[in-house]
Amino acid sequence: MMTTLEPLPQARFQAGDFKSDLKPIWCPGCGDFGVVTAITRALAAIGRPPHEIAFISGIGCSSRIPGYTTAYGFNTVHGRSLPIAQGIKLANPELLVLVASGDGDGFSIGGGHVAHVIRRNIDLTYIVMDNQIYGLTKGQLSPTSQRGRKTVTSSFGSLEDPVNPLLYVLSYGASFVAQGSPADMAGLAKVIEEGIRFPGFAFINVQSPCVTYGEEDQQLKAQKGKMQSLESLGHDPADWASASARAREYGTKLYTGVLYRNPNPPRTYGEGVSERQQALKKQAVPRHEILNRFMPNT
Amino acid sequence: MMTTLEPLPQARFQAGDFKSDLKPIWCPGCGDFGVVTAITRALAAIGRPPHEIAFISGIGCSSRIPGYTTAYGFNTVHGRSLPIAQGIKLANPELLVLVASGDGDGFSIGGGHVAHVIRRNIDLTYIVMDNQIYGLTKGQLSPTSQRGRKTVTSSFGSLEDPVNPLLYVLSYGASFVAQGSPADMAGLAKVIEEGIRFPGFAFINVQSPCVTYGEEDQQLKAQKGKMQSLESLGHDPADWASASARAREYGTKLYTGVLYRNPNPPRTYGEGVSERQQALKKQAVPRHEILNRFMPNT
Amino acid sequence: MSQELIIGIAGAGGDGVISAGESLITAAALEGYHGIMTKSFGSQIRGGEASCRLRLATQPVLNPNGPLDVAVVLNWEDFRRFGGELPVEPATIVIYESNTGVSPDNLPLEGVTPAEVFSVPITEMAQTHAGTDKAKNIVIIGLLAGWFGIGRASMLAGIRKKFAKKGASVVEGNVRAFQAGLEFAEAHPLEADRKLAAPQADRGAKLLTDGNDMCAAAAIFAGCTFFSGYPITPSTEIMQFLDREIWKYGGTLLQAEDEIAGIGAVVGASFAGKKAMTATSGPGMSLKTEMLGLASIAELPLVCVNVQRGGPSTGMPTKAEQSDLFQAAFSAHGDCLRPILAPTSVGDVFGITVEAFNLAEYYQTPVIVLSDQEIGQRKETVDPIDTSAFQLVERRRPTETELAKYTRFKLTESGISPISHPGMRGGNYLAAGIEHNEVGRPTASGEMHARMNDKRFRKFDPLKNRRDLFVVEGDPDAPIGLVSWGSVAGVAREALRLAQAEGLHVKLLVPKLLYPVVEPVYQDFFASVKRGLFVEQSYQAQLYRLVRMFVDLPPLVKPLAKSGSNPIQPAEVLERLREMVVALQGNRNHHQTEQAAG
Amino acid sequence: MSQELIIGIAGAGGDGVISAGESLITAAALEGYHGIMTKSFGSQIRGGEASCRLRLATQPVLNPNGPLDVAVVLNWEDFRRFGGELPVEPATIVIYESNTGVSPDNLPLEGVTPAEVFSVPITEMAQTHAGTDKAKNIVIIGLLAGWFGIGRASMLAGIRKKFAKKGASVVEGNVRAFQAGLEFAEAHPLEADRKLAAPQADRGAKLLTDGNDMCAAAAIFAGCTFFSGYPITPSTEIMQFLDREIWKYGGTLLQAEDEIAGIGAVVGASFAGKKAMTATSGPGMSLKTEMLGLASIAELPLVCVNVQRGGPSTGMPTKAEQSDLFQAAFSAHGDCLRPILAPTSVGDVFGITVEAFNLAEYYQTPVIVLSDQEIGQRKETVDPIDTSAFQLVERRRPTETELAKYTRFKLTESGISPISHPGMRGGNYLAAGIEHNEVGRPTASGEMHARMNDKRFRKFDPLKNRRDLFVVEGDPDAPIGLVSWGSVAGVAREALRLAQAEGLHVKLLVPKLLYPVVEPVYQDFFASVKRGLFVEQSYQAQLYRLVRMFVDLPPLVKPLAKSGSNPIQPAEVLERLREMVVALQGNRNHHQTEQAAG
Ligand SMILES: Cc1ncc(C[n+]2csc(CCOP(=O)(O)OP(=O)(O)O)c2C)c(N)n1
Ligand SMILES: Cc1ncc(C[n+]2csc(CCOP(=O)(O)OP(=O)(O)O)c2C)c(N)n1
Ligand code: SF4
Ligand code: SF4
Ligand SMILES: [Mg+2]
Ligand SMILES: [Mg+2]
Repeated sequence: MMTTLEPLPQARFQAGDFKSDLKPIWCPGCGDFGVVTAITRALAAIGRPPHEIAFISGIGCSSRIPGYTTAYGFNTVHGRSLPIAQGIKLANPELLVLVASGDGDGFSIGGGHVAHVIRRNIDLTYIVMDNQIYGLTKGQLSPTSQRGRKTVTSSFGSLEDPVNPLLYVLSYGASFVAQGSPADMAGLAKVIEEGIRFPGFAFINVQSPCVTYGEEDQQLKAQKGKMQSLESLGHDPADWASASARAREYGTKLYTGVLYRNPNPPRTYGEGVSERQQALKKQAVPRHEILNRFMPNT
Repeated sequence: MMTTLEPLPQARFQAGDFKSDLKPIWCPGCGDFGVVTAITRALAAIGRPPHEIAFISGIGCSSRIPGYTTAYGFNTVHGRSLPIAQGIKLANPELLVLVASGDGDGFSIGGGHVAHVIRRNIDLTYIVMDNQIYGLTKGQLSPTSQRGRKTVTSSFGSLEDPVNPLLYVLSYGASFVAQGSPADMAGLAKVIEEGIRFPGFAFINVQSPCVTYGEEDQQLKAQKGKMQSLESLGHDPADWASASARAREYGTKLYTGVLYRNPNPPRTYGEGVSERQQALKKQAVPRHEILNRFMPNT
Repeated sequence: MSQELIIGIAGAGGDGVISAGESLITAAALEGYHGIMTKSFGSQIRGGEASCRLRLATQPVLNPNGPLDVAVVLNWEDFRRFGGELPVEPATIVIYESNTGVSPDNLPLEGVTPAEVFSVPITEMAQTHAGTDKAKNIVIIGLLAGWFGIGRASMLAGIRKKFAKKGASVVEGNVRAFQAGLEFAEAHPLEADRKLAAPQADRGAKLLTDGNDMCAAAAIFAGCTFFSGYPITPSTEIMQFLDREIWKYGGTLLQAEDEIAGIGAVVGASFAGKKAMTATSGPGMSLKTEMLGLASIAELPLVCVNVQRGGPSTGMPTKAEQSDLFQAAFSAHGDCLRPILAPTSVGDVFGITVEAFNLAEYYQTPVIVLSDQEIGQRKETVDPIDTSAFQLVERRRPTETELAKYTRFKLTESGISPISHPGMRGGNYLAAGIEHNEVGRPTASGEMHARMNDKRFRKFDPLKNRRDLFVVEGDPDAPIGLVSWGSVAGVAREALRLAQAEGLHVKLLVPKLLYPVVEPVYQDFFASVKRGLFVEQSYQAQLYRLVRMFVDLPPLVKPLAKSGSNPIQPAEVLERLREMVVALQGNRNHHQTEQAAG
Repeated sequence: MSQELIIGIAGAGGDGVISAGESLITAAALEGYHGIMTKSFGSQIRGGEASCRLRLATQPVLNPNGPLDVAVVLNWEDFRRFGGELPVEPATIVIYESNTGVSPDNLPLEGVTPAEVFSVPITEMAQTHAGTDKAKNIVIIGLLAGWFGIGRASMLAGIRKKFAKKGASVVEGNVRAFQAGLEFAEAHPLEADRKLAAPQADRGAKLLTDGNDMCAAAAIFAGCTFFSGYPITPSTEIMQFLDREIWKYGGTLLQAEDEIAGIGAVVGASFAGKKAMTATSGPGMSLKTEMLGLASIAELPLVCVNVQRGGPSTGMPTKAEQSDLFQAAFSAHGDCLRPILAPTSVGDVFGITVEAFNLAEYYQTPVIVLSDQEIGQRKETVDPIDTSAFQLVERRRPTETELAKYTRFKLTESGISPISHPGMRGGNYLAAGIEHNEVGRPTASGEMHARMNDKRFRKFDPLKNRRDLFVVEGDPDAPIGLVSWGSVAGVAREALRLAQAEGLHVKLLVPKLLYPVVEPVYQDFFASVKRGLFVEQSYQAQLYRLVRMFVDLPPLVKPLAKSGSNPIQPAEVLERLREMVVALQGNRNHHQTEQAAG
């Protein structure tokens, strides 16, 4: 079981090294094209070879992304990318583990897992392509669709408030929270790179338009007009309260950049594990003697 | 299918009218005894007869509560009380629907449902008995157990931060959020009553000690020393930001009373439904003519 | 004149292929033809290849498959992508877009020379007459109306109606495009007359819909007032239809956060006394497992529709398969039984769905309806249904006397107990997933558990008499028997017809109630049978195995089973039937020889 | 002298009943006796009634049940709550706490007069000698040591060790209490000598543990380095044991937020190249369904243990049942096959768990281990296991050459393909729940789907040769055959011994590999069989039905199946065997008569 985990000597990567030759089957103009580009750029900057990267997703248009990269990919089942990714990271902490999801995959069916990977602070980079719609299944209501929105499953308008991904993850205690859009490719690649470099769980919400079922004001062009860079606003990413106040504007404002970066992030689960493994190693009896545990004891 | 949903004429109830003759099998001294008492008191004050109340729970020591009342009870499966309760409320909006859960039932396995009933603003009263432990299964780590806590499944200490139920539900947009403890019976009965009267989803976190697997500082006696009534602190329940700041102190401070009450709660899902039903009623073809929909149309 | 016409049309996503097919089948339905139309797409959401196939006939159409009488090719690359789904044979007439630049005597069709070939400047005609590429589909229906005589008048009326909102000039442009198609066809007559014969005179216009919409409509008819589910291909249209309709009937729909919550809300609505339904496909079924068990032990009625697709796991979401039968019967832990029904056609979906509600309410149980992608999404003509022939069943509610001392899980002789619901005074009880005694209180008594298990199984005994949920066709004494279910039953029926036409002595059993296995029906059916086949679209031959659990089948009854997305052809079944006949005759001769020698 | 002793002790939660039982079985194990101890509690978490039963013997103990030789009653109300679990018979010796105020000749035991009755002032003796009520259990073990001759020396040593930390005076008090018990027994000798005979000389001390701990230890032995699960009775102890141990081996444990996440993390760890396991019980299994399907199509090894309890739904969490077999085989949608193994005793759990890892890794598949509440939680003596006799299997990793052009799902002859994992250069591939081609890319080709289904089934063919996973006992030519599995197999084996002792001509088949059904084993076994019984603890006789799917059983082979928590007794099986013998003889006579007449 030979594994090569150190960066290859002198290896310098181009974004193209991370793009596979599988042709995307997204609709022409889909925002996800930009997201895969931004991810491959970020990976090139990071410099880890593709085989040391595990790229996990659920099911959805967005979840096709791993197949378009050269990393080890796992296109799992709908809503369960995080539990699986967490198993991978804990089983082999040396890997760089990326997770891709959609608004439905991540915050509807998969919503129950988010809080828990975050409070464990598993060192994953979690990229959600938020297009406010179910793309793959052809246009149903998504948890980030606005109240009142009409879709094929809300013919008379949605009766519920949308999920607020940014506010949720902040409340779960995420230490790195950012937002980007393929309308600003450089900025998107940069927050993804920062997220990967962040030692602990990193969340990146990407406003990735669905050109087929999305609404006009969610398309790249409209986004370009709306986007506000947090940096340019003088936002202090170390300030949780102000991050939370801005997060509450999700749906009305479109901030890009790093919303929150915890200056004192809690220990990751992985750190705890390896410390414990070290501390207890000496106590191990050989595996084949484990049954001695059951010798009755006077 | 005769249903009697109006309050019975002149009916005046005592707490005892809501207590069933099934003997609780909780450990002597368990906090949940106080919770069932507080609930029955609140129900007596509300004045709806038991048969108009549906009391739903999952699985856990706490989830045994419905069986100890005279309401229609449904002790469902672990973690799924909210989806089921929501089906009941939407199917018959006239019912008073209470939901009981534990910290594990509600925020571990059931955690994925909370955000969604809240953003739909389903008119339920959700009471979580938070004892920071898995009682029924005999003392495993719970999502509200403190980091470092040793239990039978965390022999060397928990490696993860706890869930923050108060902050989570605030971020989900809950319009009524309160906390209580059986150490303050009157206060607990009062917030439950307020929660029931609140027109929309109401969340009540109850610090209900587990005397068998709980820690010393979570017992009623310790709580009595720690409890701080929000009212006495001059807390303004209409102020989301201050509610959220206090919620962040969960685990270190023990506030009781109403933490947040939205002065402008969003419309409930049920309101949206009945408005829609009214508006569309006229368009209904008789059920037996529904197939005419499929007459091909030139 | 033909009694039947199979048309395949393929092109790129924007070519209007599907819309052409829909115009055709609508016209056919209006004129009283029978027909089935299936669609197929590439894996792209938009802009990939698209195709449809229509089978129109004067007699009921049992199965959408078969070689094409007509192939309409807008683009050769896209057409060829559909491979075996659009099979061109020597008898096929090929119509293709001239601008593909292919010469009629050098078509890119491996080794087949079609009967006739027409190169038609479809795009050019659309532009000339309607001023837009978008009218290509109109030109196509004009061509087909001209050559095959389907629905000229109704298609014209359809065009007028469809474009009315866009103004007179658009309408007229499209009418001209249609006429141009017609005239082209008239100017280039077919060598042999392949026009569809007139529809059977006694039948009027037919309904036209797909299995998913039919299922939703049946739910409305059955009195369903609560639906909750989560989108998943190929079942989502059921929720979409209900979202447009259910509110009108005082009902409620909830798009849940996942399949667990979806069926959870349905369990809740049922507890609250309402008829409730959810619908999903394989992966969703796998998530609903725990709730199905809860509904079984709490004895709560509900209908759960599974529009099957290829599995396991995410599998093949847009392809039909019959591989979720084992799961439908056995997914939940513990001993429990829930009835499983399967429709065999779009029309059948109506009765089966209504029956599912009836069984659910009567037996206080979840009922699974196993539809599949093909039935769910194919458009099919349906003879008008007399809804007054259907009875609706309500759950057994407690009487006033019973409420005086209410016993929710009373161990009655039938196993069916009175069921109250919140709001009913005196009916208060504790429902639970925990084993309980007669009044619903938790119990750890092994004896009570045994009695309750027994009750929960015994109550289904009357299902053993439901012969009406089985179709037997062919010669009752035949020594050769076919069994088939769901959409594939149509293939088996077609094979039966072909075999009968050849004078073969065969019969067919189509169970619509798949589980519990009704032993007597199979025993009777197999009494005369020496050889037979279970024809199914699953690797494991799931119905064959399921029936074996309860019925001793004759040793030479075997499965003819294939993984999904590999359509079983009637011809293939026929071939096997012929082999069996030969084998049987061989045996008989052999016997006779032996006897003669003995 | 006896070869066997069955002891039942019951009292209130704080009475030390369990701890008395544990001291006894520990002493017995140390001295080389065989034994099984089961515990039972009321539904309260604390303060309810508690009981234990011990069966100690010089020969292997196959089953914990049977009428009591000794009943120790601390409190009549609590004792009676256990009803049939602690059956007093005329041969039973009853020892009870004097302060219950009951007179020895008027015991509250309906209609039974026990062989001997001793009223013992247990509490008083504890107080007098140890100064505390808490020493009641020490008095009890003293009494039992005295009357039945079990482990005097080792019990004394145990007491000294247990109380060492509490100081000399506590130790001495307890030693005095033990002596007092001993002396009371010596002062009141039994009428008949019921002392346990000496253990078999050639056997030394035995291991002592329960099935859950054994399973966890076996996982460590097998090289498991990742566990994730969610607490659920009666399986949680597996996670609890691993939480104490796995880190020492560089492993990781994660208490997940639910069962889906638990198996999800395991799927992830397996993808990452590690041996990984999860454990749960019925409701948890129902939630793991979708992930099991994913692991099957992505061909990822993992072990999933189900410690079965009474179902359906929440059912009876603390009672054993064998009703999750159907689910284990068929819960996931689509066509897929995953092996199912079932241990028959605590000792057996070791080999079965190791085998589960081996099959998982070899066949790249999820493997289900079906344990049950009884095996999982009963304490049992186990003969020392020679771990060097076990081989450990690793998954088939790609060679350097294969990595040069890596084909993850290569359609090899065996169906087994090389599997890489992240970190392995050149092994990069896309795993998916979607149907895929050989390199792992999504496909919608029906042909590829058929080939992949075939590969995923075919690869298990070698399992058909695993006769070592079946135990056949008794006369190979017997016309009467029993089949049984899991914990109930012990009952069947005991019945077989009894039948053989009566000279009945019977045999027994115990499959430990339940699925896939290994047809040849059953065919061989049933070749000589005219009548037979499947002995199982489920309402539906799930193994019987499962086997029928694949094997033509002789018509007179039937199930003897009961819902959980209704223990099947060896005597009952024996009775049925006798009936079958009579029926067969009747038949034979009948035949002979006929022939004579013919
Ligand atoms: C268990 C399960 N339920 C439902 C589905 C169907 N499904 C696939 S993707 C999807 C949602 C897609 O929306 P989103 O996650 O927002 O991704 P997008 O396609 O918009 O990128 C659904 C409902 C499934 N595959 N599995
Ligand atoms: C699907 C499923 N998983 C696990 C369990 C086992 N289980 C029952 S209650 C419980 C947790 C109890 O903890 P909590 O919800 O905090 O309630 P408490 O007993 O502390 O009141 C667990 C894990 C179950 N019954 N069903
Ligand atoms: S449907 Fe929307 S999200 Fe999916 S590929 Fe097309 S544009 Fe992208
Ligand atoms: S275990 Fe804890 S929560 Fe459960 S009944 Fe006992 S004290 Fe209460
Ligand atoms: Mg989306
Ligand atoms: Mg708890």
